[in-house]
Amino acid sequence: MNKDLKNLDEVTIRFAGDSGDGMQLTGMQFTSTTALVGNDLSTLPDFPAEIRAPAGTTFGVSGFQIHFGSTEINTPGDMCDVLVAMNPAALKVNLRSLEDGGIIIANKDGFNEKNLKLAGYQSNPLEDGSLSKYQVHAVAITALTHNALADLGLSNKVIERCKNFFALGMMYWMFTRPLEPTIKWIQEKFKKTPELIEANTRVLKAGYAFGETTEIFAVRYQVKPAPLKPGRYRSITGNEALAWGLIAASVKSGLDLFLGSYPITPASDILHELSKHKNFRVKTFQAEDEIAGITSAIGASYGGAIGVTTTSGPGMALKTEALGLAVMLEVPVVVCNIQRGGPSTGLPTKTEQADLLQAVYGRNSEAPIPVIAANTPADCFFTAFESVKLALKYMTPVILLSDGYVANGAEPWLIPSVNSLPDIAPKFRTDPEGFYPYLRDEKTLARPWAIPGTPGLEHRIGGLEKQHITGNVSYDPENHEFMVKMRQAKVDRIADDIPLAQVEGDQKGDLLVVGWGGTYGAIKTAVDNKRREGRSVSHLHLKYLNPFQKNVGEILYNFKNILVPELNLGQLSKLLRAKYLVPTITLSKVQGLPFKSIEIENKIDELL
Amino acid sequence: MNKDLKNLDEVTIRFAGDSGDGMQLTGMQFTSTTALVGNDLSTLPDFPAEIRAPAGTTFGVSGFQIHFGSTEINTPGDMCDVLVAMNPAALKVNLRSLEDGGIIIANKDGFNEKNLKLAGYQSNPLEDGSLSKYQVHAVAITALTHNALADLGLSNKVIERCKNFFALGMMYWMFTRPLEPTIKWIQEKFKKTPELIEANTRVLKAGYAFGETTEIFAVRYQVKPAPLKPGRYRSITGNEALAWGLIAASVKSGLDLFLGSYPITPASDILHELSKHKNFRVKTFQAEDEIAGITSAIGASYGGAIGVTTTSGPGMALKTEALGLAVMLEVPVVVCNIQRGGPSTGLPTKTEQADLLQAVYGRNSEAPIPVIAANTPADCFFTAFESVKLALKYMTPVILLSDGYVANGAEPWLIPSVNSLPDIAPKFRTDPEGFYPYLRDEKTLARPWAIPGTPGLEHRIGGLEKQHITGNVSYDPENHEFMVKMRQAKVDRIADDIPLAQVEGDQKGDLLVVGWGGTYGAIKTAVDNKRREGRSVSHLHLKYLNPFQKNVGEILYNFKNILVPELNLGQLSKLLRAKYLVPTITLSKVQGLPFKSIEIENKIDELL
Amino acid sequence: MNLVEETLKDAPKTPVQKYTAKDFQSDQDVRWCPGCGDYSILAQVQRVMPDLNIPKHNMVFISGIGCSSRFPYYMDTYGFHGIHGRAPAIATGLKIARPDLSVWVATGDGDGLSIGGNHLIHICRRNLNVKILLFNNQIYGLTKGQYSPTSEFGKVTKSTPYGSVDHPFNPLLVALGAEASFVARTLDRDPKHLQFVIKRAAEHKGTAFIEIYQNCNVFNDGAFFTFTEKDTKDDNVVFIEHEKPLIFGKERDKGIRLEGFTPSVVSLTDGKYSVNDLIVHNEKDTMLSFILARMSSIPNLPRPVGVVYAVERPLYEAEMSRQIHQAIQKQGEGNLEKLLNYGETWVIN
Amino acid sequence: MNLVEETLKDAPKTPVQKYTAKDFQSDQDVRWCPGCGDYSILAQVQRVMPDLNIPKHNMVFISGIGCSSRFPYYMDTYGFHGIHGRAPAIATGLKIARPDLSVWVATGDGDGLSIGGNHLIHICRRNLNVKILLFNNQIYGLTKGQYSPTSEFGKVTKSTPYGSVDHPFNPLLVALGAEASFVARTLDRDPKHLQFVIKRAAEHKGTAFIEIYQNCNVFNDGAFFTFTEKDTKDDNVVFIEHEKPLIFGKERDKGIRLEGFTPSVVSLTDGKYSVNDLIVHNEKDTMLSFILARMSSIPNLPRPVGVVYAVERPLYEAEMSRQIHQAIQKQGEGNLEKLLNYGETWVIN
Ligand SMILES: Cc1ncc(C[n+]2csc(CCOP(=O)(O)OP(=O)(O)O)c2C)c(N)n1
Ligand SMILES: Cc1ncc(C[n+]2csc(CCOP(=O)(O)OP(=O)(O)O)c2C)c(N)n1
Ligand code: SF4
Ligand code: SF4
Ligand SMILES: [Mg+2]
Ligand SMILES: [Mg+2]
Repeated sequence: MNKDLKNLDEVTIRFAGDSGDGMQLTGMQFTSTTALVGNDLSTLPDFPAEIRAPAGTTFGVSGFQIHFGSTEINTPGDMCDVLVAMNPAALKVNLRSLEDGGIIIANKDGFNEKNLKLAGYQSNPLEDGSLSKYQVHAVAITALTHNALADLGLSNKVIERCKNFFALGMMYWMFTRPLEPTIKWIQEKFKKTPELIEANTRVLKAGYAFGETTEIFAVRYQVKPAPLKPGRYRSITGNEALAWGLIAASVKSGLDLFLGSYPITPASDILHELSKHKNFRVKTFQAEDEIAGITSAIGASYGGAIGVTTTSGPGMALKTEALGLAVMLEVPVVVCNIQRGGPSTGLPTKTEQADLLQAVYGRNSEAPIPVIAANTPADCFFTAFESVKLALKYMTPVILLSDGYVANGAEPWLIPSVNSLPDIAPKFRTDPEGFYPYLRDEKTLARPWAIPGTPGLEHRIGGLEKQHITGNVSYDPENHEFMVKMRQAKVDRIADDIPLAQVEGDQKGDLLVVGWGGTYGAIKTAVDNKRREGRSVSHLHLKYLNPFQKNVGEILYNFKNILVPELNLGQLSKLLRAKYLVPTITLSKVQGLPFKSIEIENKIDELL
Repeated sequence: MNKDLKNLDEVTIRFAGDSGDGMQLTGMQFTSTTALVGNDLSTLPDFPAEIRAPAGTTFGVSGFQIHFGSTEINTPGDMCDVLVAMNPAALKVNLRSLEDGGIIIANKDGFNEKNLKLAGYQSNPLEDGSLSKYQVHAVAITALTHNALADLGLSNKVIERCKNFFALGMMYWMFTRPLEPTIKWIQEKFKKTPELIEANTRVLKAGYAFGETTEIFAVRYQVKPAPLKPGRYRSITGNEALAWGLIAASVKSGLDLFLGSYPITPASDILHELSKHKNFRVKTFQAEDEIAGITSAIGASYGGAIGVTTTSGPGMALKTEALGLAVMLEVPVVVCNIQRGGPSTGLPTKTEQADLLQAVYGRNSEAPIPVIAANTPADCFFTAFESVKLALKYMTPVILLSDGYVANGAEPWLIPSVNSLPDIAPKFRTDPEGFYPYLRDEKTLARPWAIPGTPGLEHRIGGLEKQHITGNVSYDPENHEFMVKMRQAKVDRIADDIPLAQVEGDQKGDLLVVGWGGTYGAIKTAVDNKRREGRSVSHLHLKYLNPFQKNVGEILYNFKNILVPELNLGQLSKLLRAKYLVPTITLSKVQGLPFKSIEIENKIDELL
Repeated sequence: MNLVEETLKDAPKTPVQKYTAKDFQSDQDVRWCPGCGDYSILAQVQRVMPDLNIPKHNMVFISGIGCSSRFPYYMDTYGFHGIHGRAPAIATGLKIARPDLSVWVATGDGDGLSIGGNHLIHICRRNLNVKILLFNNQIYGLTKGQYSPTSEFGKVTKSTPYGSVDHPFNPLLVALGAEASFVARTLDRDPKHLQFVIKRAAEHKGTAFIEIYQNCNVFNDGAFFTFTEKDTKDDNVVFIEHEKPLIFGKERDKGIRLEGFTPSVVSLTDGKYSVNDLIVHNEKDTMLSFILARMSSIPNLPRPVGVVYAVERPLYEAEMSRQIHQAIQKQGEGNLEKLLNYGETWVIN
Repeated sequence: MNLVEETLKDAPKTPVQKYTAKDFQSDQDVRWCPGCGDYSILAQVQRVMPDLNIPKHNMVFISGIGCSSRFPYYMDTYGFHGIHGRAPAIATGLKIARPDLSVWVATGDGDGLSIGGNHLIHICRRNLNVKILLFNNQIYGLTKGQYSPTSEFGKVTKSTPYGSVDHPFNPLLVALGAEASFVARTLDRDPKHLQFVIKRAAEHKGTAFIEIYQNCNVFNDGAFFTFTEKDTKDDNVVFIEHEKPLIFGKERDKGIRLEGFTPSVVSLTDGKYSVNDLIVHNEKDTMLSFILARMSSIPNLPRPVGVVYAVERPLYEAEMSRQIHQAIQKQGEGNLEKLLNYGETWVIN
């Protein structure tokens, strides 16, 4: 059959089904193949909060969204063009993120009475006309899978488990992607069970053939490769990138990496990832709680390792006291907070950006800590690397802010060459001559790192206020004030060291959209779109939240209005207002979800 | 002998000696007597950090300062007029707080070689002329005490312990105070050891007689009673007042008071005080740590008690996670943070005001909590009472900020009549009809308090985000945003309920000095002085830090300049700037010490 | 009388009507993985509750965080889903404030023994009348499969791809080391025994610590099957009962005998030993409780299941109430006017 | 070789010259109250250190907060005054990162058993090679006199004017419940014994937990005088030694005998019992260690002092290093280039 081949610039697809339906895997296969054909892309998995919710219920729906295109792609997409729904619950939960006129590919067999009821449908939406504003393709995926495998003598359970590959096959056909990468993957994955290689490959091909031969799909789409920078790419999630950034800093600095951590969603994957890399001498310590997580990291840093701790929400709260200790001790520890919905236990699997003020201010007394944030999944690599670099150079704890969206999202990443990574050159103090534990480097104000084991440098440090230079306990009033200001000055001084902030777009204008962290893609997309429409709007994305880069104030004063979209009630806004006394307009969203760029565009329209 | 009698408006005296010299007791006796003769006054004890430092060393010096007068007294005094120094270390440590021309009364016998060396004196300052700018009276206090008791057959150790009463007797003479109150106190205190009654009384009288008869003091001073509001007064420290304020709220509300606390300086005395009052049904639980302190208080509140926890510095940091839980649960708990010098363990016995931003912002995610601060020792009573009131009315945790200076300081307090205290009328929900755990009161937005034990109201709450009204766990995006805003709105709404902020001085002008908490007295004194000089300066003291009172912005806009003196690096400033976009000038002091009013006056001079 | 007493004065102190298990089912959908051992524990607790003669409005279930800690949502009593590890501290506050309530804690091996270990040992030592159900599945379930402080040495999990190097806690020993007054072990898959132990705990006056072996079929399936499944259970579990000898085996043909302090398995059929040679369980014997608890760490011994230890000692909250009562008796009910005017005061006219 | 190894490669692994106690005195003024038991503990530690054959640059003392936790300031080694209760966790991180160091923890009954109880039991179970000196003065010294988790029931303190209602911990039992591999008790006022026990702990491979009875002469004076003062000590302390019978008494005329599991005092002179009837101490006997630890809770028994328990089991940090070593052997030293390019990649031209 000859079908229409339409060219598209970009498409967003969402695979959705029961937790057990393999939607994450399906999505990831589609992603790999899409990357291989050269599209730019961005993905977002969407897990249910429950481990294994009963099959068929709405709260057990697992989704995976991929946005890909022949142009630059910065977000996983606001709305999808295609929704693959393996059962009624998946349809119900995801319908609201489908564009009007979008395509629904539904597994007709999943829409039985039981599942309809579980999803809360009174009648079958595939039949009752309620989906008339979409292009609905009801395919008997289960039955077709059974057909394809009829002669293999497999159990029903095994057959059922293959049906996601049928859906994947159809999508490969629809978007003209090759099957080979996935077939290769299947061969690798199931190399110990040849019958599964056969089964999954057959089903994948069956799905593809189904698109090719049946009448129901009239059109086929093509998405040309994107003009990406040449080089070797890989797909990487935020948490992986973060873990690898830490490893890279360890390799570059010659210091061992020590992770003291207590599992917590969505940070646990960093612990999991790092615990795999023992041949990098990475030591991962699953502590009894978050306090032991950070204090063990402090102990390790004190001993000459890169001490790191990773956490989220309630776990970050528990580290408050120890952060103060790290400030007083001036030891290099990196604290990675993968933010999630709160307050309290909140929405453990959802994203949020509401720990910024806590990071900057949330300790007893004056306890300044540098804070830097990751903008995108791949950017976590750089951010982790940079955090270690700053921590070592300034002998200070550093807070790295990521979030659930960045952590679990994935994007293609132009693999950096190891040589291109900046050097990190820590030095331990060894000379006893003139050694004082709090005698500072003139430029960085960092104190010397004198690790146990060094002859002649025996000294004592602790959480009590210490005398300038000697580090001895001191209750002297003037010394205290001096040291409080010194610690602040040391952190402030980082502003001299980091690159200036860069505006994307014009340097002056009517509106500046200022963001930080994981909203990068949505803001960039929105601003780019509006600029294409000729609006006077620019984008400033702040990676450094404490201290701010030196030219931030200057930039802000160059714009008539300042819009700050945040996944909180306006925290960056508060910091900017307090520091620069500029009026800001907050666009706030606190739904456990990332911004859609359209939401930002709408706000821009409103303001311009 | 007939001596000059000079009238004074106000005097500041400091008693200083070794930790074992009984200086606190001496100071407190002088305070009681001074209160009884009708002066207004303010006091400040100054403990060493060590429990018992070796005798004679500078870090073991214990001091007690009292400022009293015939006019309104708001601080313990910037500089002293009289310094009683029992040994060289006491002189050394305290000399810098003595006015030029001030009086030194030194125990000559304490200035022996050993003590001089311990204090780091090369020669005896009483003899080497180095004190020439002061009026030095070197009195052989030890010897005179021995003389007075020669015939009683007491041990040397006991005799030595009486010498502080000699000094007290001299001061009573010098400032024309009666001996009777102290004699009565001695009789009560030592009723089981008549020989000590005799000894201490004799020595006290001997000191008085010494002033009367010897030649060395030429002048005697009189400080007339202050025009205080009529009524019954007592002296009260901040921590006592805080404890009693909580008890008063318990009595008024009919709810039992539960304190879950872990000892920490300078908050422990609240635990000590409350544990005495079992006949008020106060239950004090010394928890295993600060986390158990607050979570037990939350448990008690959940059960229908007034749950309170008290802490400082590192302890406050540890409560961060549980505060978030309290926000989510919307249970009334009062968290009293008696701030001390930090960061980390910092300066445990010193004062600071640097936990404000932590109180307002220091939690993961959006977790708004009302914050109120105590201005003076006696004001702790009202502040504690008010905290409970707000917590119960709005079903919310409340953070009460006090500090080491306010906590340990004392002032005369016009004892309120119990009837004059505002009513607190909590109600437990009992009607199962239409009950939902998160169905809110329209006015306060408070949810119902449905305590276990109530038939038909069985329900479940927790730290996960909850559905509006039902309180069931909800991951719904819109609901989450709604609830985040609801929790914020509830706290914001308190602004409608609390009295408007009052400016002391003119409502408009060149300079407004804005303070909060324990700087009240110093700022008031400074502003009053400057106003007396005709300067256009007013004083706004903020008791409510979150939310701000409704008219704060309006007030700020009425002044050309805003000066914010704080014992931190400018925390209230940051809040005011972020909220009202007004430029502020920070006067910062971070020395573990309260402001002197002169420091504020100097700054005012600089600005006007 | 305070406002709480006032408000609740007419509330029934015993159930008005006879409850059934169903009365203890809340309206919330139970959301554990299908097949999870937690379901059985929930069912047994709901079945036992009617026998306790406590009105459900006087019952409170408190938990931390974890799959197991979702427990309170499913009980139609008062329920409090706390924060990770802190349930014993929350329970302590509640129980001190409200000794009239029946307070239960549901916790996991991570919640109770990792982050919450300190609160657990402190509540045990203080002996508040609180019942603690520790769901031990030797894994972190809710966070999707990291090892826990009860996971065996060498365990491969998400966070220990090379095997854990942690020596695990023996939960019974931890509780005994903290001098808990009631210590027991039971099995998710033995409904009768589970019910029995829960009832015993409820009757106990003091902190009752129950370790429940619980299968996490998703992340640690079969961890306890040796002890819970039909074909292996009889030979690998010894059910201990007060004043009864320690006999086990499919044919009840084996027993536990002490040599010095060392327990060993003996056959009752080879003529060497008889029932009289076996350990006779005594719940009140502190030292025996340690021996029984230690048995889990010794290879080739059956796992003791049942009430290991049960003695009475003063209740924390009762002692505190006693002090208050005595203070009131001695000094009279607190009088605020008097308090404010206590000690030195003076009058300005 | 990492940068630490590189930097320290020439540092002596054994002392270059023979140390004396004085070499371990730092330049800081010791600021405990005159008469405090902490002075003796400090002196004995300083006296023992030269015998350990460890260069002082390889020694680290870590503490929490409390009078006792000031200890590190006074040792001329590396010292780390941490935060309240967390010393074992800090030590764990340091020891994992740097197994080459000799790591010591100084803690108090409040620091180690109240706020820090959880870290304490976790380090014991994990068995890191860290030495823990717990200064038990049964009071909070630094905060000026509140009761602690080891204070006796009924104790009147600042926070318990009516007497405490807390049942105290038995520190040895807590450590044993957590399966510490070395558990001992000694006395501030018995310098020789204190030195002996510290040396034994230093030699032990694994977490060594030492409870030291310490007099706080300001807030809890004489708490242990029965066990430390000349006239009462002999009759109230039994010094236990490996493979020796438990004999005590001024005339060494009394001993401890077991009846079942119950220890009791017997006379060696009334003809009823002889040395052969007494418990013979065995440091490796787990059950005996519980019996000895429990003795402090039984009235009329002498207090056992000495090494209660000492067995070897795998070291946490050694196991972790082994895994790393094996991984490197198997997979080669980590190669960053390879890692970044691992798995699926694609090239855009
Ligand atoms: C302070 C904090 N740290 C970590 C977490 C993440 N977390 C939730 S449950 C859990 C462990 C659960 O294990 P367990 O108590 O054994 O319960 P299970 O799920 O196995 O029943 C962890 C680490 C959290 N919610 N809060
Ligand atoms: C987080 C925190 N909570 C409380 C304190 C206050 N504090 C300091 S030491 C101490 C207890 C000390 O008792 P212990 O460990 O027995 O030491 P000791 O002084 O008796 O030697 C407390 C509660 C603190 N510094 N930090
Ligand atoms: S993850 Fe395990 S413990 Fe949790 S609900 Fe599922 S089966 Fe049960
Ligand atoms: S308070 Fe007690 S423990 Fe602390 S230094 Fe003084 S005597 Fe020693
Ligand atoms: Mg578990
Ligand atoms: Mg102590």
